[in-house]
Amino acid sequence: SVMALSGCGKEEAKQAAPAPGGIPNPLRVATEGAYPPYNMVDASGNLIGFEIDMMKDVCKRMGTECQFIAQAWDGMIPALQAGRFDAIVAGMSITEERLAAVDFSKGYTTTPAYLVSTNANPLQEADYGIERIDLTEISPDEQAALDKIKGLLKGKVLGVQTSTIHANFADTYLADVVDIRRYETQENLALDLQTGRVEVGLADAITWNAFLQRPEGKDFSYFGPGFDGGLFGRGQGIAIAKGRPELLAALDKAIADMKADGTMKNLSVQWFGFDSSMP
Amino acid sequence: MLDLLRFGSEGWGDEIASGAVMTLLVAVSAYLVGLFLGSGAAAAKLSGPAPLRWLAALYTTVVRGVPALLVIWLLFFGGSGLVTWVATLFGYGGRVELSAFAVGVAAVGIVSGAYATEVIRGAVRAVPKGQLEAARALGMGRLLILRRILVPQALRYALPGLGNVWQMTLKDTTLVSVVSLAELMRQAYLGMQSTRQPFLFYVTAAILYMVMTTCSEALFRALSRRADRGVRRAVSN
Amino acid sequence: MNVEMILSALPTLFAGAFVTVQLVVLSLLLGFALALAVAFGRLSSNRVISGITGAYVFLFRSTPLLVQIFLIYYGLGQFESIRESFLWPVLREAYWCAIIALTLNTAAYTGEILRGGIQAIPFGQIEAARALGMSRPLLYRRIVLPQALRTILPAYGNEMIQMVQATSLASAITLVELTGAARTIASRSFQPVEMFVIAGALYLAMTFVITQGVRWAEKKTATG
Amino acid sequence: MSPVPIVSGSVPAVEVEALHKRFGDNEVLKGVSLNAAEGEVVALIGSSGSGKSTLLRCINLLEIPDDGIVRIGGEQIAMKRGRHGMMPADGRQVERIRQRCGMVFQSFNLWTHMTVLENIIEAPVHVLKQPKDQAIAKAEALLAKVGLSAKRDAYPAQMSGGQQQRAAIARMLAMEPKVMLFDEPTSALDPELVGEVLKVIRDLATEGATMLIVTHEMAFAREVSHKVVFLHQGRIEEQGTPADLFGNPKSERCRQFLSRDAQR
Amino acid sequence: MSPVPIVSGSVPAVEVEALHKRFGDNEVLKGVSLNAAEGEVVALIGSSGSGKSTLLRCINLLEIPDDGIVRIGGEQIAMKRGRHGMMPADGRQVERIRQRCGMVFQSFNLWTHMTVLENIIEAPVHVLKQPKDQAIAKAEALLAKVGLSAKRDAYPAQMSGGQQQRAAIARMLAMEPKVMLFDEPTSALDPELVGEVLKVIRDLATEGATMLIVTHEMAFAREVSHKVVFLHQGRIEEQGTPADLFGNPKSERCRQFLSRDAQR
Ligand SMILES: Nc1ncnc2c1ncn2[C@@H]1O[C@H](COP(=O)(O)OP(=O)(O)OP(=O)(O)O)[C@@H](O)[C@H]1O
Ligand SMILES: Nc1ncnc2c1ncn2[C@@H]1O[C@H](COP(=O)(O)OP(=O)(O)OP(=O)(O)O)[C@@H](O)[C@H]1O
Ligand SMILES: [Mg+2]
Ligand SMILES: [Mg+2]
Repeated sequence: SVMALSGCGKEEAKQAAPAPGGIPNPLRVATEGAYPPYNMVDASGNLIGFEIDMMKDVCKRMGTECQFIAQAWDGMIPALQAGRFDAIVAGMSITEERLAAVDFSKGYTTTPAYLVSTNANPLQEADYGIERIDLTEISPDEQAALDKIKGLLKGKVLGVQTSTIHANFADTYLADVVDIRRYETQENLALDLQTGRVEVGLADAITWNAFLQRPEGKDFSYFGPGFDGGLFGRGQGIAIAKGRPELLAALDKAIADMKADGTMKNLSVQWFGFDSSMP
Repeated sequence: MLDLLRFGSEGWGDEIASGAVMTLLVAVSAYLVGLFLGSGAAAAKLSGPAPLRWLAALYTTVVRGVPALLVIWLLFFGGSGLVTWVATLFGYGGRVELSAFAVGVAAVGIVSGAYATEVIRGAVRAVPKGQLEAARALGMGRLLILRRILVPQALRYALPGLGNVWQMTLKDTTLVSVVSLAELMRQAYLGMQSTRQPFLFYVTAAILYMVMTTCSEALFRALSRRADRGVRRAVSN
Repeated sequence: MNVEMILSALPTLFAGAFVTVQLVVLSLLLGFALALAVAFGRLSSNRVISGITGAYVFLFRSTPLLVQIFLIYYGLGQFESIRESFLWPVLREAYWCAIIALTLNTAAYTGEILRGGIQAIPFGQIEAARALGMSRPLLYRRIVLPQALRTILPAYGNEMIQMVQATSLASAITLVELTGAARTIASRSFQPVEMFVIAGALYLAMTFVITQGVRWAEKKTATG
Repeated sequence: MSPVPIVSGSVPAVEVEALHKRFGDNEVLKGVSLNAAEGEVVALIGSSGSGKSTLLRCINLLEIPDDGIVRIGGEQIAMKRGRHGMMPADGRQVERIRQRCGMVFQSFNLWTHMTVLENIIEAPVHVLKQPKDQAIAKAEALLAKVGLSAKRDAYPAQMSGGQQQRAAIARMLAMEPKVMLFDEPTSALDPELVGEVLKVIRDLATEGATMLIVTHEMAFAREVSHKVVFLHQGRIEEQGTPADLFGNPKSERCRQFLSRDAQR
Repeated sequence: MSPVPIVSGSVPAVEVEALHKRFGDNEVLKGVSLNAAEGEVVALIGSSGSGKSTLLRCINLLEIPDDGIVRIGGEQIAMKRGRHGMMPADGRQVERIRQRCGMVFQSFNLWTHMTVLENIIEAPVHVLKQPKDQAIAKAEALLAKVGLSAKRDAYPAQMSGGQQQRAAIARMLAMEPKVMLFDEPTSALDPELVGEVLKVIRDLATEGATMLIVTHEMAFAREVSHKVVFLHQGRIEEQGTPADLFGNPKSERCRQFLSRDAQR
């Protein structure tokens, strides 16, 4: 994959004619199938994962049928705009950039972002004095911790996954002190942590958990506080083409209901091992 | 670990195999499209009227100039619109959806054709003039000369270059996963992400690609041997 | 379209384009030198040499370039012994890994093209040179290569253009060349379309330079 | 020995009028006019570079003349003004005329990807649509005639110069053209084979074929032709019967050209 | 006219002993032995396919003989047993010998990517390391000698057959070889030019060059050579002075071969 033209072709965003009531039946849902445990494919080629279970429930609540389409990440947003399907459920974070191209439902999951380095790194020993930094409104304590982190990271190489909220965070808060390396996949970032080409990595907790639990990850640990809110604040949502208010409202209602009756939490515990559903 | 590659519902073997078949289908069809386009564009460049020559030059420059992925996207998202528009001209009302396969083949074929154009053009230029003159002097028509003299002789010069284009086409098929075609690389990627066994799946995919290229190399070598009949070589291998 | 934003992005894009040009030029130069060796190796009557070069060509033509870049960048980095060797200062850098991968890749393809061009030279042309007592190196330098280069120009033009495209894969190993720069700005500025249009235009410009160069060379080597 | 008498001379089989041809600045043909009656054998002589090959090539339109008229069997080749000067108006007509008007090249131009036999049957089978076995039978007869039966399945690269030249002659004869253009058909042949070719040409002339033969061998020209044409610097300097032209050349230039030969 | 007297004949300049060469099943040379003294001009005649070109090509190792010995200026070309039969033991030696032993090909083989002048100076400048301007001066003199000054900057594809042949002769002469192999050097030349070439060859012979000339023109062979060799089916059937061989051929086959020529 050479270029990610997400957001391209706004002018061709003519959707298929909306069904009566704005909810198509079946609802064509695109997912990547390669982002466990959010969505993945089992050995017989079936889509499974947290989002698949969640979306089936959402569809049921909306009184329609889900029809899943496995689609590579790169073409998703343009294909949505071209009307090839009605929704994307693919662990897609809600960002300003994407909001310019598509609409998002309310967020359904969120996970804090963490920095990771080798166990032997002096960064592990430092005292940061705080567990979480909420970027929505930064308190003096949080600002102090942030400054301390920037001081310690000065001149180091930081790896992030390209075009993610973590990359945005690094660009916004750390660009002046670190050398940012961008990776296509989280796997590659992990590999370069092992070779030592990057000293520090930044990603979300679910991704790190998967790495730290594997044998290759045994020499690595989190350090410093977790980050959420602000840039990270909106979590993952269902993307739909712009100009479909009925569908958006129905999705939002279904998600809110699932949060309210605990379904979302149960699914999260079942797939992630902890509750990462958004309040 | 190799259990993962079993066929049936427990293993990934059938998925990978179907991906390989899809890759081959797309690659072969696209290559044929490319050869067709390439021959046409090469003919235009070599001896077409000015407008056709310019068109062919535009085609090869632009298509080789932008990333292949972009060509695929343009066709995928613009292609349906275009076909629909053409269909309305002929009085058809509804929206025409192009199949992902057609779009993938067309896109990869268009890219492949742009490269094939140059290979074919160079090969035709390399055929000694006397060989064609002898055919003309016997009253052979353009098509007959093309079929009986020019193509067999140009093949000698074109085969190595066309082999390169085939290799490129085969690898460009990985791009069609963006139009939701489940080709080999995509299936391997899915399997790898879902099982967290990157090594197994990448090696499997690589071996399958190599099997395909080995077979096609053998085919090209056989073609070369046939095309080179009667050639006396000072440099041989 | 935000003109100011685009203007502010231009320096980064041009810096990226400069890296791309470096990658293209360096790997094409090195690759061509290696390709000559590969072509001669393939044509050698020594079975060991032709076998080894044949295997090399097969390996690099039959696997995707991305995989080759990954193997050189991530794969070699896996080995403790390499990380401790004198090679590491070079292999540590994405820049040199990209150049190595691109060079090895283009050398395989170019070697194949060259071999075809060399074999296509009419028998008599080489005999005439032999009969005048030319040594093998002289024969190759003065007769074989000039004639081979003339016939392979279009095919080699293809290869050069593909190298321009291929450099974009270097962004996969964190190198900020033209595509990488465009992506970085795009994800920050929320104006992807403009960025990619500009990047696309720059790529097109490089391709155009190459096609014109090939045309010029073809004209210059035309002989009646 | 002298050439066979001309069988029929009513309509000129080949007519060339005021033919001009230039390559860049170099005007190679400067207004050449020439007739050959049906069954007539015309020998073209002249020094190297005088335009003999170019004249033959213009007659069957392998080279497009810049000006002038060519008629084959009374049929004028229609020309029109094209992108780069003149060009034939009707491609079909040119093909038809070329079928009736065979040529043997100075450099043979046998197709390198075909054996001798394949070279010979190619045009009869694909242009004249003769059945393949019939074409093969005829090709074998022709190969025997030029003494090449043993080389039937050899590729051109495996043959000696003289063998290639004979194969090229056989390839042309297989089309049974009414008009034949020979560009130095005996240059690679030894005296014995020259004699054979001479015999073949005589036979063909008796059967009514018209021939234009470029040659450097004056003895051959004298024996084979009804008319000898001396070309000098793109112009016809002199023409006449062999007896006249060789015996009593009128122009200074022609005398000089022939004197070298007489010395030997 | 008869050839110039041989200047020196002490050491044979070319010696061939029991040369054998086969292509597949076809034995083309069946044990040929041949001597040429320094300054001697040997004409090789024989029918098409008799192995004349192959013999010349074996002498400067363009074709590797299957068996036999070749000595140039007393130096024997060392051979060894290779993967596919015999091969030269020392590439350097072969190169050195080829520099002293020039060849003009039946099909000229001018390099298509160079102009005539470039073709001629190529080997003197790059093989003999002559200064370029000196090589050019000599090339121009040679071009004038063969009447090609006007074609100095033309590419081979833009030249007539005879012009190419003369350029090929000039290319060989520029190397000033001691031994010269000509494969039908006059096939594309008119009588006038044949006379010129004859003159050139005489001059060279006076200067001590040894020449082996394949030719189909008996008159030319008679005038140019000290010795005529008649090759038949891969064997030397007869050799002798021109006067003897042409005047009084001993073998039946040779008589027959020559009779055709005499008839004319
Ligand atoms: N490369 C080759 N492969 C197979 N056979 C060959 C090859 N070269 C020559 N021959 C055969 O060897 C024989 C002798 O060829 P050669 O060229 O020596 O003849 P020649 O005496 O020069 O004849 P000509 O006067 O026609 O040139 C011919 O029968 C020819 O077909
Ligand atoms: N394609 C070409 N481009 C430029 N000049 C050419 C071309 N073909 C021929 N000429 C020139 O035209 C002139 C006549 O050439 P042509 O081949 O007709 O001569 P010719 O009479 O056949 O000579 P020869 O007896 O040597 O074959 C020559 O001076 C030649 O250099
Ligand atoms: Mg001529
Ligand atoms: Mg010969």
